[in-house]
This record gives sequence, C-alpha cells and structure tokens, in this order.
Amino acid sequence: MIATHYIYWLIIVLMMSGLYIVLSHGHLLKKLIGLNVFQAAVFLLYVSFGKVAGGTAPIVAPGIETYSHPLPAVLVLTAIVVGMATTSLGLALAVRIFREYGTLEEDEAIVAEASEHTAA
Amino acid sequence: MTAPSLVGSAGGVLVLVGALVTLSGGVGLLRMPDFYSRVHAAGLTDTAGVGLIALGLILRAPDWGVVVRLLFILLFLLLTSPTATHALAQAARRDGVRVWTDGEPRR
Amino acid sequence: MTSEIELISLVLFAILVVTAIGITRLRGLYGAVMLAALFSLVIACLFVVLDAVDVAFTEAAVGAGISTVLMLTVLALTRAREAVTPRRRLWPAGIGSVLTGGLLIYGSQDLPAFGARDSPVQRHPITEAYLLESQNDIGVPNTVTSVLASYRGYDTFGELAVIFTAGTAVLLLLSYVPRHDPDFERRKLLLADYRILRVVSKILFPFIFLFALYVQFHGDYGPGGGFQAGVIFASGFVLYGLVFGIDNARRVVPRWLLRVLISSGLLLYGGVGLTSMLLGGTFLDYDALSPSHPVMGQHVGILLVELGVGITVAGVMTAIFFVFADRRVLQ
Amino acid sequence: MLLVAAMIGILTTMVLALVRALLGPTLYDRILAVNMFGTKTVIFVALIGFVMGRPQFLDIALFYALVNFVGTVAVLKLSHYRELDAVRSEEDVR
Repeated sequence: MIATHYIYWLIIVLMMSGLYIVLSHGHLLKKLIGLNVFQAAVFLLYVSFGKVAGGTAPIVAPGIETYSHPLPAVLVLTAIVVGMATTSLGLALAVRIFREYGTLEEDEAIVAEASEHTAA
Repeated sequence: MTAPSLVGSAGGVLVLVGALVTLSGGVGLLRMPDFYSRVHAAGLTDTAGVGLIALGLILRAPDWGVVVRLLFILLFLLLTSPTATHALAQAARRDGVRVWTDGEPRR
Repeated sequence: MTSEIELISLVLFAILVVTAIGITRLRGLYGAVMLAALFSLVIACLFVVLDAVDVAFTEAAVGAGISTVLMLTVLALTRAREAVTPRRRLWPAGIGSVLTGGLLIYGSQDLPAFGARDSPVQRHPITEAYLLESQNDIGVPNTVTSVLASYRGYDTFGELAVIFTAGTAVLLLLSYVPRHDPDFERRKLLLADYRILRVVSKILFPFIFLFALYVQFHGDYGPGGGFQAGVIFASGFVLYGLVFGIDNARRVVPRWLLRVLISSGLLLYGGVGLTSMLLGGTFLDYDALSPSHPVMGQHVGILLVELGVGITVAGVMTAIFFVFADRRVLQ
Repeated sequence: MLLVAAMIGILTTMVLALVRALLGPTLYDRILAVNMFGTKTVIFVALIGFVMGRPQFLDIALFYALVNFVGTVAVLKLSHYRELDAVRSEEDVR
C-alpha cells in the first residue's frame, strides 16, 4: 500500500494545505493563492493517473514503446488556462471590493457592508 | 557514439562541475551576511554554472536540434540572468537596503 | 533509473509542502506571492517528471508567469500586508482540512497502484486509439495535440469560450474611468530608467515573439500549441508594458485591436466547425475539409483551430494585464 | 550517472534557495532567491530531459528562462508602487 500509493497521499497533503490556506486566512488575495495551491494539487492528481512506470511523454517517436496516457494531460492543460482566467476574474472582483470597502480582509469587509446597511 | 563516448563522459564531467559551482552559489545565497553579497554569490555562480552545464549537455546532444536549443538557452540566460541581478541590486540600493559591515549581526 | 526519478520527485514534493507552509506563515503579501511563484515552478518540474510536458509548459506560463504578474498588480493597488489571523479561525480550518485529507486518503486505497500498466485508465480501448490509431488517422506525433484539437475539439471549444467569457467579465468589471490620482506619477517607477534592463529587453522582444510563433506551429511535433503560444505572446506584451510603461504598450496594442483579437480567435475556431458542417461533415469534423485526403484535412483543421486558441488566449491575457496595470492606486 | 549526480546537486541548491526565500529578511532577498530558483528549474528541466532520454523537450527549459525574467522584472516594477514600508515590513513573520 505505502510503496504504491504514497504519491497520492503526498498530493492529498498538498491539496489539504491549499484548503487550509483558503479556510484559515481572511485576506482575499491569500485565499486566491490557497485556491491556486489546491488547484495545482488536483492537477497533479489527474496527471499522476496517466503516468505509466517506465513510460515517457506521449509524443510518438521511433524506437519508443511505452507512453503515458495523453488524456489527463489534455484535460489538465485546458483546465490550467481556464483556472488562470477564473483567478483573474477573482482578482478583478477583489479590486472592486477594495474600491468599495477599502479593505481586502473578509471580516472588515463584512463589517463595512453591515454598517452600510444600517446607515441606509 | 563510439569514439564520442569520450566526448560524452567529458560532457558529463562538465555538467557535474557546473552543478558543483551552482551548489556553491546556493550555499553562498544562504550563508552570506547581507543582500549585496548574496547577489554576488547568486549572480556569478548562475552564469558560470549554466554555462558549464549547457556546454556539457551540448557535448552529449544526440542531434543538431538539441544543440541549437541549448545554445538558445545559454544565450538567453547569459543575457537575462546578469540583467536581473543587476536591476535587483540597483532597486535594493534605491530602497535603502543597508550594506553589512564587519561586526554587525548577520541578517 | 526509476528509483532515481522517484527520489527526485520525493524531494520536489518536500519542497512543495514546505513552500505551502511558508505561504500560510508569511504576512507580507509580496513574499507570499513570490512563494506562490516558486510553488508553481516546482509543480511544473513535477509535471515534467510525470511525463506531462505540455502541461508543464502551460503551468510555467500561467502559474509562474501571468498569474504572478496579475497578483502583483493587484497588490500594488491595495494593501501589501495581511492582518493577523485570529486564532478562532485556525482551529476549525485545521480540523476541517485534516478530516477532509483523512477521508481522501482513506478513499485513495481504492485507486490503482501508481504507474501500474493494468490500471483502468491504461487498459481502456481509448488509450490504443489515442496513441496508435491517431498516427494513421491524424498523423500528428504529439498525441496531446491531436486529442486536444481533434478528438476532443468540441471540449476545447468550450474551454476557449470560458476563457473568452472570463476575459470579457474582467474587462467589464474594471473598465470604469480611473479617478485622477495626483500621486500616480510620483509612485510610478519608470523601469526605462534602468538602462541595462531596457536595452536587454529590447534585444529580447524579437526572440520572444519568434519563440511564440515556433511554439504555436511546432505544437504538432513537440510540446506546445495554441494555449502555450498565446501565453508567450502575452508575456512579451507584458514585459513591454512593464519596461516601457502601459501607455506606450497601449500604443503598440490598442484597445480595439485587443477586442478584435479576443473575439476573432473564438470565431475562427467556431468558423472551422461551421465550415466542416457546410462541407457535409459534423461540427469540427476536419476530415470534411479535404474529403479526398482526410489526414490533410486533419492537419489544416488542427492548425486553424490552434491558431484560434492562440489568438484568443493572447488577446485575453494581454487585455487583462493592461486593464489591471492601468488602475490608479485606489484609496 | 554523472547527470543524476548533477541533478542531486541542483536539487540541493533548490532547497538552499527555498530556505533563503523563506528566511527573507527583505523582499529583495526573496526575489533573488526565487530568481535563482527559476534558473535552477531551467537546468533541472534540461537535465531531466537527458536523464529520461528525451532531450527534445528543451523548449520548456527555454521558456522557463523567459518566464523567470518577466517575473523578476514584474516584482521589481510593481513592488515600487507601494510605500517603502511595505518592503521593509516583510521582515516579521507571524
């Protein structure tokens, strides 16, 4: 079990450190970084399913027999660029939040919003 | 790679020497007392190490395509690496990062 | 040889975990962003070790390149330090992550052994189709490219539409007229004052764009393709904007051009699909492009589709950077 | 074998650079460390191509060199927008 599965476990540890960053920090930018860490670990997990022991990258060349699976690579490749696009959307929202409330701390922003409501 | 096997192992030795130079840069980056001396360690060994390793790999390259790519990497790093460290040191000086003098505690 | 690779990947994993811990502990956000860039570089190395070279290419471009630059621009607009996280947040977060991780590890026991040849992924008939039959049907050595652009072309079209939408949304969110900020000029550091940096960047630009073209059109034979090339193009413009200022970069790539680029890439992709329908095939069936010589049709189709991807990705990334970097400090 | 030994050397350097990036103390130390780390990844990718017998993948290494430069220039430029105390206050860690 350990010899064959420890790579997955390491990836899960990474994933959880990303989750921890997202949950524990109140700063929105830090949350986005944590989300990126989590996301990268998920990508690693996907790619690790495609790897074959003794295989090589799935670019066909003469004299090579075993290749790793190309499909996880394709899925992850597009996912990375999409993830980047969504991250930049999150960053844009963060900039707007900062403009509105003057802070990127979640707690302070919630307080600011609440006081806005009572004022109105 | 029959007679070139000698060339190949020479390449391997060059790569290894390059890695050792790089390693010394890493030690310098960690152990030097202030930012400016660390720039010195990182900048010098980056250039030397990359040069040696790229040359060594060129000796082991299976075809010309690989040689050309390695030459491009070498050219690129030789241009950018010193530029980056130079600009870094300049920016640090502008910002007033202080120079360490003998006897102060290490930072 | 495999045991050495295993050792190397273990070291890389250790570096990753330490970096992640460092990210949580640093309160200076510039430092945290630097560590995130480092994290992404190591992840990219691991992708190379795991045989996903195209992915490594993209991850380096996106994670260590554009993403870092965008985070830094946002930091430049807001506060650079984080408040102390209250202790009441730490415990639930820690317990939650440990529990989730434990469950996932428990669940991972059902996974096939790492690198096994007889795992369901590898035994599935599609593996054979992608690796062997694609050489006759499509004739592109890089199977990642043929799966991306041909077998799963519909999927990639959807992804490109997502990127288009996200880019449009960012432009909508941030393209209000900036307030006048008298401090802006003072705060702005013109890197053009660094003479060496300016000269070296000038030398580099042609190489960057040449390299982007190479990656775009060599994607059939080696790692590369539209996604990667698009990001490389964008990083060329980003470098220009950083060194010579956004206003000058806007002169090189004006707003209208970016809008045209963003939409024309997606239109090109969809247009190839429609053309193949008009020629009697199904949507994105490149065989229809050249009925007498289907492999030729596949080549043309993949080339055009990848070009569409490259144009849109380059446009979106450049536009996003410009719109972020154009902000004045908001306070 | 020589190449594998060289890779171990590079990995060790990576670890050292990581420690410097974690320790700081100024932002510039971190930038320098990450920049050096980037150069090491270029070498790492180039070497692993040779070790695994597919040296054609050097394109990636070439690209890393480019990204590294753009990234360093970006931090240099953008860290200047802020008041300088943002740079100095990197020093304390929770």
